[in-house]
Amino acid sequence: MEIQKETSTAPLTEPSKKNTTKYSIIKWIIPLLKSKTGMLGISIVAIVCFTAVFAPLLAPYKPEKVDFSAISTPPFWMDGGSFNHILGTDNLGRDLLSRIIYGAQISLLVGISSVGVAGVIGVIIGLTSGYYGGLVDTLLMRFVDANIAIPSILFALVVLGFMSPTIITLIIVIGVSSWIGYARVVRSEVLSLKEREYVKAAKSIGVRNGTIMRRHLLPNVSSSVIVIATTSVATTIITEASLSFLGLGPQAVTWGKVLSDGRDYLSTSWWIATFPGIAITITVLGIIFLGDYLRDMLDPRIQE
Amino acid sequence: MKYFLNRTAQVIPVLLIVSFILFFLVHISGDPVDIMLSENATEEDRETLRQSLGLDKPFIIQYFIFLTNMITGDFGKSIIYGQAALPIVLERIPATFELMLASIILSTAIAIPLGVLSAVKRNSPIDLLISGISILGKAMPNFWVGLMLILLFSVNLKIFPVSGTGSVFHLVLPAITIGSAMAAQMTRLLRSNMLDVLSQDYIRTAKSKGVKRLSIVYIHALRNSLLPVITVIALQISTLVGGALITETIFSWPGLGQLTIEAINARDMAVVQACVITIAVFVIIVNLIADLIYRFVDPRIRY
Amino acid sequence: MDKMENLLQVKELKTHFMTMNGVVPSVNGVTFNIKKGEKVALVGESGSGKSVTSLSIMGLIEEPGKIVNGSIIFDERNLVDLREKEMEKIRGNDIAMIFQEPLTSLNPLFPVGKQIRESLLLHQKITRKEAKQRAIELLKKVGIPMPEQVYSSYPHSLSGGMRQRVMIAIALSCEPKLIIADEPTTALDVTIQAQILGILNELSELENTALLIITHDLGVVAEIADRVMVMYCGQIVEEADVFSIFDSPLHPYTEALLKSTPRLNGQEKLASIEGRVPNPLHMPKGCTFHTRCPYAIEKCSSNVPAIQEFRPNHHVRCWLADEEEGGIKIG
Amino acid sequence: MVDNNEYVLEIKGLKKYYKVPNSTTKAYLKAVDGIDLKVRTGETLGIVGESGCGKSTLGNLIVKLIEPTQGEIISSGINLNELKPKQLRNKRREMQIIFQDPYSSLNPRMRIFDIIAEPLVTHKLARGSALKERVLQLMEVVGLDADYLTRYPHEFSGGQRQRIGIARALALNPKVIVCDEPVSALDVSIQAQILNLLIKLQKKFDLTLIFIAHGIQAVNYISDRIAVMYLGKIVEIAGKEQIMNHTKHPYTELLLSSVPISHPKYRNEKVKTVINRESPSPVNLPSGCRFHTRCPYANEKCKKEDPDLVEMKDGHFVACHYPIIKENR
Repeated sequence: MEIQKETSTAPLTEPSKKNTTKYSIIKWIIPLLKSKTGMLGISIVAIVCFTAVFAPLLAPYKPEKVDFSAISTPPFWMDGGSFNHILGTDNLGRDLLSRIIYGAQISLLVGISSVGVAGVIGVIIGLTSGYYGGLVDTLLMRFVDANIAIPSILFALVVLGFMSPTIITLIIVIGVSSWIGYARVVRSEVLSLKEREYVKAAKSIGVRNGTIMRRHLLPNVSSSVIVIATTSVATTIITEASLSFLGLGPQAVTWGKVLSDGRDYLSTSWWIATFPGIAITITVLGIIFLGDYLRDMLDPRIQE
Repeated sequence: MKYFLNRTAQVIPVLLIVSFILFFLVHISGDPVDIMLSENATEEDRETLRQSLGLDKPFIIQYFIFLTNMITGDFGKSIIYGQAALPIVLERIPATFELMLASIILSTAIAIPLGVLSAVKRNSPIDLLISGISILGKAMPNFWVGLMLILLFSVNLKIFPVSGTGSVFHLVLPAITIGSAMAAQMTRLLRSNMLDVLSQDYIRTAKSKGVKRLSIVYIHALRNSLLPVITVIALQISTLVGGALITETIFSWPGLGQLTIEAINARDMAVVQACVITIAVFVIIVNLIADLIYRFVDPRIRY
Repeated sequence: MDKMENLLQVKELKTHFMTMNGVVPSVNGVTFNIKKGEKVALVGESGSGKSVTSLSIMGLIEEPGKIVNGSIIFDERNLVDLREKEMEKIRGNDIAMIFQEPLTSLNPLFPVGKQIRESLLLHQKITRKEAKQRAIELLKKVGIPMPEQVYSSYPHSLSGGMRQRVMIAIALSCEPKLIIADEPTTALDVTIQAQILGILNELSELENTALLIITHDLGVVAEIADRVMVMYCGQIVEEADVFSIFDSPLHPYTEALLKSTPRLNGQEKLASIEGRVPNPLHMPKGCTFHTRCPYAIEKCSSNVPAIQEFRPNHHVRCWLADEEEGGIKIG
Repeated sequence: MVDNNEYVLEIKGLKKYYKVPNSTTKAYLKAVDGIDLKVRTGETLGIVGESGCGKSTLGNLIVKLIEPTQGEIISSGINLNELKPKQLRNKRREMQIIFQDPYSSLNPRMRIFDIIAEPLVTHKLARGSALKERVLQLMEVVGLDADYLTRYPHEFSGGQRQRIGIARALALNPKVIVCDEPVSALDVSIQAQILNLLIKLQKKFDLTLIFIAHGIQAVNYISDRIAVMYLGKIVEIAGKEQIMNHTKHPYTELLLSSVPISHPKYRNEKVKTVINRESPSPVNLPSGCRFHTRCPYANEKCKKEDPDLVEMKDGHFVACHYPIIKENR
């Protein structure tokens, strides 16, 4: 007998005569305008990206410029503060606003690149291990367990502790320590997708395995990958900041570095540690909102 | 019981991988002799030390030596403390354990009522508020939360001590620091699980029996929605330990985390290795326990 | 038949769902009665609104759905106006429900005994011990071997048929006046389906419980129902006793349903209903079936037919039945 | 004795066992447990059985979606087990499958054109305008509007999706199509549409259909011969008329008597063979005849010896120690 679920299989709309591609763009924009958090997320991310790209134009000072005449100037609204240094200066008289603006560059660069590294490794391994199973799969699962056993930040700390921390090593280390997350999700999705009848149909037609993975599996895991990638940019920004905070970050102006500079002056110059943290929080918030929005939009259950 | 043994047996390959990764990292990270000897040591001195450490042997042999030493608990001598590394590390466990336990209890106590409330009053102002706070909790970097708590409660209000250990008051700020992110995550998770469970068929059955709304939430739905939370807590332990690394440093909490950072900064290989392995074993044990609890609570898995 | 015998009177019931894309009129003006001890079948395809009708009676319509019009009189009380608290006392006690998927309809974390006992303890003044005794008796009644053992088993360890028996035991526990069974056999194998239908039929007769059985399967209807209501697009299009429906259906939809169901006793070509159920957001004007109806005339696409008694106790919603003498000629 | 033209497909001793996960002892789920079957060219063979009887596994084995644990499938004289991967890919053109769930059988990210064209592209049978023409022709054959060419699956109803799946299966001009519960997920009125379409196509293209379903009514409507499966084995196989009117196996009898009546007037006439036992699990098969736990006629012999599938009458095979001998039910 047929299995009925009345509410879920409500009859579908007659296919409209509209052009499908045009239709899908509208389908994307309207909910975006409707979703307040989605709009907020996109705006924040856009602003941060803009700031990072045009940092030299936006920042009032060079981030490293030391000004001994203005050591530990408070933000402008406090006594002794001035509009010369809107958010104040640190213990060496460096302009905090400029440092935060430049910090966005490294944070985003590290965030996005390491996610790229992790994503590519993770998706390839996840696809093959989920599709073929066997030895690759067994190995992957053990790696997943090992990955859970060592906190990724500990892994990064150990590696960076013994190597010179440059931006490149940072990107590679964070990327390598987080690929397993993608592999795990892609693997489990592939495990269920490969039982879908359209994959079986492709097999019964005689489509090659490589083509099945490329044509039938990859597009259908892409939405989850995009969602994880978005949220891991957020996690990575925090990880990078933590590493810099512990003094194991690259020799550059990053949010974590600026924040840790303020750690020792917490009782006297609270703003040094506070503002970079706010910058991180707002950026991460924006990315989380964007990720949530993408998840809702790309959720195949909603799409179907 | 059979399952337990099986599950414990699975731990061994994981530890092998962990130890291998660790060994590999140490191996590629540079010549330990450089760190151990002063710069003006002769080439001869270096060679003798290298031989005594077994560094002239092939990679894989070195790994097996490392492994056998590790199994016997011999990680070598600490540079900072000048004594065997493992006891130093083990000594630190209670402090970290205390901190973790406090933060888990704290975050659970916050997350369960908030998550339930949020799901039951879905889309109401309360739900929006709770969701907002929990997203914020997820977005704030752990260490920064710690600093801000110090700024607020220790520097300005002078309620809690800045750092150190000794009393319950010392525990409060670090526990909040580590627990806040976890509480945020748990609240979000519980809310979505709860919403999912509330739309299940068996909830409809309970309603059709005439069960009252409150009983449906607390008797029928809560238990079912807490199940996946157990798994997530277990998976989060790793992140929690990661958070402890930094938090302990900020609050000078004399636990494993602080020791690890200290050892990394001092390039104290023996202690670093011992710390990593200890943390790995700790996380694995917690996961094992969570797994057993899960099997005990869920009759679908319990045979 | 005396009107006083009516146990349930549904009048002009409209349950609409306010979705993102517009209002879906899942139930759009449904009127029917169920008498004490009567077995009534509500037949329709997916999307016809039959399940929403049953959930409306139970007061289990959730956001974004809402009963926008009509009354549901049960035991001289209008259920639509009742407060949640009063409704809770009726559910499970006076009206009980059985669902399609017995596995998902039972809480996986509780033993089945506890789930049967729960409604007993809620609605009757008995001790836990008595409730347990009663639950075991109920399990025995629905034909479960070793009821004491099953009492403390979890749903996942039972087979599909056993789980549905447990659901029936829960429904019967407080000796309700009406049991609503929503596709109770759809998820089961044929041989088990026959068993479940047998139990349902036997026990409702034994206890003189009225039964509203919701199904898409005319075979189930033929097996069990006294009276049949056929639903299409949120409305009842035909209502009559089971023999009239099978022997002389008046509505073209009922006729087509009967002809498109494969049977065992050799049959020529199956007639199929062309096209498909219209989109609930864009219901056709006039009769909702006219887009698929082979007999449709001009009037059907413009004017909505009313349901009327064409023969004694045989109601139909069709212009053709109205205009031509003897209704549609059935081949 | 075997004539290559007569049988398009021969199955010998086919078995498929699955290891039960998480079990510490070596338990196997015997989904298909020794099946011998010959499928005649151009016939429609119905396979009927309850859930868990292994009928879908059998379908998947026939089109080589899964590897058998044991046994052979011989298609037009070629043993599929002996084929190299490349040869198998070519052989797949002869055997296609239609699935139950019209929602998961189409890749949601592909347009209808690409879905139907995929088999043709894979085997490099057509390209460019010839490809488009062939796809349009297939769509017409299954009754789909040419306008739908560039639409995505989610824009279609269950019935239409099933038509797309049928068009895809027809694209390679197969000899055999396995239909795995093709109508069970559809509404009654749509079921009839698809059944009639399958009958039409079978005649038009001289197809051999293997129609797998749990509803014996639909199987009866479409098939020439019917095989009844129970717990991984065929218990009875014969022409449709034989199965319906001269039932030999007690399980077939139970299955037939469980079918809901077609008219309320049969209520009292119906012989009720209601057996309050449920099917055992395919992991723990009963000893002897696997139906003996539910069989009203079972005796000691049935508990010990597993009956073979033997021919009773021309073409009527039964696996039972005590087949029902009753003329005209």
